[in-house]
Amino acid sequence: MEPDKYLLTIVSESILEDRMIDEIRELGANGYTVTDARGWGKHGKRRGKWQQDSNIQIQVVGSRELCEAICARLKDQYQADFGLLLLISPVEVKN
Amino acid sequence: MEPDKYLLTIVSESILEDRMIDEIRELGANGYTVTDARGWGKHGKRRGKWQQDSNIQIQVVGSRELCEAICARLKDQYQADFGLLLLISPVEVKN
Amino acid sequence: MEPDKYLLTIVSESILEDRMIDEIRELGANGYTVTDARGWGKHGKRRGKWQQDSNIQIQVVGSRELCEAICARLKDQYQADFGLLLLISPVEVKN
Amino acid sequence: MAFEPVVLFFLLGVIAGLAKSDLKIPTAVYEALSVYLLLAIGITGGVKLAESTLLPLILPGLAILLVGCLIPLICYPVLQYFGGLKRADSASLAAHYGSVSVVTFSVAVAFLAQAGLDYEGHMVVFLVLLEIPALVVGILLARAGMAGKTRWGKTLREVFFGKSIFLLIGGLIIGFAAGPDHIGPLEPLFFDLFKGLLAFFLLEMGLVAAAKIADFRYYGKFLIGFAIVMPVFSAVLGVFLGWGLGLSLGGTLLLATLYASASYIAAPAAMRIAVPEANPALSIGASLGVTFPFNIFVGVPLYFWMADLLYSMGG
Amino acid sequence: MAFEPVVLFFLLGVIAGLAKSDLKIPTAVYEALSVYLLLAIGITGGVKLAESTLLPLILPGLAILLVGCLIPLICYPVLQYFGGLKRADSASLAAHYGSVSVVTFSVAVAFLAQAGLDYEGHMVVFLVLLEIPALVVGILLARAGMAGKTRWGKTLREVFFGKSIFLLIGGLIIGFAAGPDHIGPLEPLFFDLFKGLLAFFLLEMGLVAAAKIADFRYYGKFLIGFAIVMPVFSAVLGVFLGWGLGLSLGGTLLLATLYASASYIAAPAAMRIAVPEANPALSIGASLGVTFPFNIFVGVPLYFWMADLLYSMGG
Amino acid sequence: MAFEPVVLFFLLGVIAGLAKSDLKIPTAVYEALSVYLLLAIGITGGVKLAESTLLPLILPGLAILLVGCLIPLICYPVLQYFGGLKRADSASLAAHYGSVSVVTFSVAVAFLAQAGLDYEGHMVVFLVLLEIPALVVGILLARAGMAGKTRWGKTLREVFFGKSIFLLIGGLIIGFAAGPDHIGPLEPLFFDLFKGLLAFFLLEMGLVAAAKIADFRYYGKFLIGFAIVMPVFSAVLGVFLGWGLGLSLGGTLLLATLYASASYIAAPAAMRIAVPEANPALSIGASLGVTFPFNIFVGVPLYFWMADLLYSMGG
Ligand SMILES: Nc1ncnc2c1ncn2[C@@H]1O[C@H](COP(=O)(O)O)[C@@H](O)[C@H]1O
Ligand SMILES: Nc1ncnc2c1ncn2[C@@H]1O[C@H](COP(=O)(O)O)[C@@H](O)[C@H]1O
Ligand SMILES: Nc1ncnc2c1ncn2[C@@H]1O[C@H](COP(=O)(O)O)[C@@H](O)[C@H]1O
Ligand code: NA
Ligand code: NA
Ligand code: NA
Repeated sequence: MEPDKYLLTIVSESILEDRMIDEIRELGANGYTVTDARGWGKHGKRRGKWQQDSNIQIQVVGSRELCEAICARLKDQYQADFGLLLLISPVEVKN
Repeated sequence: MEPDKYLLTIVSESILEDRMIDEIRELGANGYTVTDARGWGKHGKRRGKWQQDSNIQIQVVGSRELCEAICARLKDQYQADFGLLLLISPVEVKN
Repeated sequence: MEPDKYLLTIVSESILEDRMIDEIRELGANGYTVTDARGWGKHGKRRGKWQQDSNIQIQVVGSRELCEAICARLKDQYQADFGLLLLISPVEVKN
Repeated sequence: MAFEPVVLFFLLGVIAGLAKSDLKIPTAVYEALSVYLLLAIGITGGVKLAESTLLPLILPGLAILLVGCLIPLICYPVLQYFGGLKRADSASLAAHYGSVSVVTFSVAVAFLAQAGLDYEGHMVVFLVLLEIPALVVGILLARAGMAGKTRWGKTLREVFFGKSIFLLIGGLIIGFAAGPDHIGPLEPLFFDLFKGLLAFFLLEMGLVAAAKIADFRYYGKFLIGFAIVMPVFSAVLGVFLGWGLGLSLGGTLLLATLYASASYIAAPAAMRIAVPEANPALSIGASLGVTFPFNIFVGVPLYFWMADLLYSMGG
Repeated sequence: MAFEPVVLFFLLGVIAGLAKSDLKIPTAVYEALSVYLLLAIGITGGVKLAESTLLPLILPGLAILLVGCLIPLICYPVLQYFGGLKRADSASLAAHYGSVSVVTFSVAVAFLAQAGLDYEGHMVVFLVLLEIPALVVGILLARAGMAGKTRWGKTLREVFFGKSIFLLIGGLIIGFAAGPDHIGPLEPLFFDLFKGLLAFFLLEMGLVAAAKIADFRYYGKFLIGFAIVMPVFSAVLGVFLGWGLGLSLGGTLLLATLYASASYIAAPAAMRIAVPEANPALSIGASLGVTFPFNIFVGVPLYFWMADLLYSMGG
Repeated sequence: MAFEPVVLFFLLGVIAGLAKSDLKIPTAVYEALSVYLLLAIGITGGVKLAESTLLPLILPGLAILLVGCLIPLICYPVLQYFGGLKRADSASLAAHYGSVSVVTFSVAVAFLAQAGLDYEGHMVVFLVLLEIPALVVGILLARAGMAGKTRWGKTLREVFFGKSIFLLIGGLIIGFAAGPDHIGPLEPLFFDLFKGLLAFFLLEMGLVAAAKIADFRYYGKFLIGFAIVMPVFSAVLGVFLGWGLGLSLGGTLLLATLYASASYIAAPAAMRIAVPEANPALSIGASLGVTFPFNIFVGVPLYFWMADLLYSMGG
């Protein structure tokens, strides 16, 4: 029951999965969860039909600083050329 | 870092994916994310074995008004005959 | 538009799906949603390649008490031997 | 009588499902196999059609369609007045039982192959044709006398471009265009593997059906009775019509099976769109949980026995 | 010596995995293929059984099972006292090494086909039977002297209705029921494609195993040694037993391979339920990351060489 | 002229996609089939290679590669100066059109089989070799005169361990190692089913391509023209080169098809990593939405007609 944890939700392109995860671990996260997704945004429709055309959703639970640091890094690296959505919301971790 | 954004989470039946997305775009969303799901609720167990029996989870990030408008529309259109769950929570968009 | 609902998000091992769902229903939830996931945490990397190595994410919307009761039960039953993450956050249910 | 091992795979799946085995066939494989079966049936029929003449089929075809429209019209009042079901549910069930099941048809085809009997290639054309009128009749029944909010456009597109009809017709055309001369390289996949992949598919269907079979006590006696008696009644119509039209014994079995079978792919999808207020659990439960197993284990041999009897008496 | 190209597919998968290639075989296909392999092995065995008499198999069967129970009983003290592993981990590993690997068995079957040797059909029955006692022994070892919270009910259901045993037994029964007479239409899928689909599956297994192979330095020297020496030791038992029981050379190779192989489907699933406090990374790492590759590349040819030697010496 | 029914499956998929049918082929199956096709093409080539001598291939091989490097160098200025495209987009498109499409190649192979013509086994080697230089040229074009932040390491690994090249090379080696003697048991899967599974894959490709074809008005006239004229131009190069090098008529058709085809698996993946600022919708749209359908319906027969003409005149 730690206080002040945040949930960072990243939606981006499937081909970036391994790279993003390396960066997330590098920045000190102690866990992450990935699910497959599809969607539509500024970079057009991503139908999820094949890897080139699919999204992933990565969730990381951690401190405010960690979440901000990950956002800053991913924004800097990928925002210009890849589909990207970054969301933060507070959560209670119960274990 | 826009203020006052909300995350709308819709859980409903897979066959409605295309229809709901048309309505969400019509109401002015500028993006959405879909994942496949299964579940159980008032309309019985949906095992995710085939399309008829699967759920989808649609997430839309937008203003309060947009989220409320989508909820109102979907509730009106599908609540009576289809499995439906509509959730809203505040989020910070970091990009 | 009921007040004071909470979203409980559980991330754990796929082989526990049926068992956890039985317990969740037993404790009085009136619905749940499951999606497939992969991830990494204290129990190592779970690549999602086969059932033994996959995670699931279970979401339950309900009262504070229900969410706490489910957390307590699952923590007691599975925390020691299985990968487990339990998160609670407030949501507005719109239908 | 011919013993057809493929049905054992269905049984295996049902047992696994009821015993809560961790055996799972991924959805993706289930869907790919259903695409395969529809295409294979269509192609087989198309190749057979390319070898036959179409003109003399028009009149018998009309008769077959007419009886096909009759079946939902008989189901509907039975369900509504004897079963006490709601209008929408009666109409939806009528559409399911008027429509046909491709897998049941495939089991009958396998049964004929095992028994060494041939059949008319254009039976596959009827498989396609019979899917449609029953759905239309069902929707009309549900909508009759209601504020006309039927989404006919969407519904008809759902029917014709729904994967069942679309793949059957597409397969028919491809098979017809290729004909026996060019189909050769496609044979290993679409002909030789048919039985094996049907067996695999039946295993999956068993897993899916297990859940419906388990819910069985909730259906009520009337619905269970309907799901067994109606197919037999429809099969009797089919046996007499096939015999009257001078079909081969194999063709008559297939016609009886078509009438007797209930849809659980095309009809649920179309009805969910066109008659959303009908409860899908009811119609899928009856057609997949009761009628399908009944047909493959008891129905097909029974209809064969009936047809054989009539042919040996009347023939 | 027979060269079996299917193992190259495993190598290809391992290389792709280690090189972090974007090659991915979807989980759904992996699972469907494992269902296929289990069914195909079962059906093949069942058809062979239908051609043989069962009664004279009971005594040799008992001997084979007895030695099968012995193996985990030998593993356990070795792991606990020499390896210094915890009770639960020792018991879980003992169960993995006492149990068997269907894919290793399949590679040995492919090896025999390549070498042009036949084998006794009932070896598949032993494949099924040998899965079970080792798991039970493993659970008993883990629970001995503990507050008895063993979920035997759940565990036994997990074992018998776990997909491995369930599909093997189901396949055996279907193959037996169909017999050589009715199996014909299923042959293209379950017999002709077996080697090719095994190759495809090995490609996927290589991808999965790569991760375990990469973790290999964390296992410690003892565990790696165990994962290589134990199979060879078990294979020696198998070679002598097979020879003593008068099995054919092919049958003896299969028996040796069964003893030498370690489970990575049935055992992990059962142990996770019955002995959850055991670390699954340890046992899957050893069985999939070390023993499986060792067996298919070195073991099977080695065991064949040993058996051949004994048969040519011993007459 | 040979009529090849497999292309009808592509058409069926496109129609389903445009009509928004609920027909879906699961991603998992799509990916598994693409692995299968790459492996099967590789293995077939490897077996053919095992029967031929490699040395005399070096010089013609170099010529084929040289022309392969030329194609993106021609595309780039055309796209940049006539089309007014950005540097990155021009380079990425050049790489796509210099690289090759395995499925287009497969359709040409199927076309030859239908026409009863043989071809040189080492064409598959060129299929592999031609994938690479175009990608490298494309990256160099994009990066020329820029602050050198090219991730060559990552990109080359992406290319060589990207699944296309990796599986083709892996298949080549396995086919070569097994040779005609040991390939037998793999034939039912990798040879006999090839046409059927290609048909199935084309159905899926049609569904995927439909979305790109629908976006077609947004591409602009220039890009559409380029996507049709460029392949024909490249094919002419291929026809003359093949004829000049003394290839068989079948081999020349395959060479022309290789040059004419545009990548939509390997190139998009590599370009997304190496030149992320290029818009992937543009290059996939052109190659999958225009060039691919053009090639399989019009191109392959056209190139064959051109080659045949040259051979009958020049030969
Ligand atoms: N407003 C939004 N709501 C939900 N998901 C979004 C939204 N915008 C973008 N996304 C997701 O993020 C991915 C990349 O976004 P973009 O960079 O805008 O193309 C999209 O493919 C969607 O899956
Ligand atoms: N209390 C709940 N918590 C989480 N998910 C729910 C809940 N109720 C319903 N759902 C999801 O929403 C779908 C449709 O709900 P219903 O209309 O209640 O059948 C279900 O299949 C579940 O996936
Ligand atoms: N900090 C985290 N952020 C997001 N997901 C996590 C985190 N920690 C654990 N998880 C997820 O929970 C699963 C089990 O966690 P663990 O028990 O720590 O191994 C992991 O496989 C992840 O999918
Ligand atoms: Na019917
Ligand atoms: Na063993
Ligand atoms: Na090219």
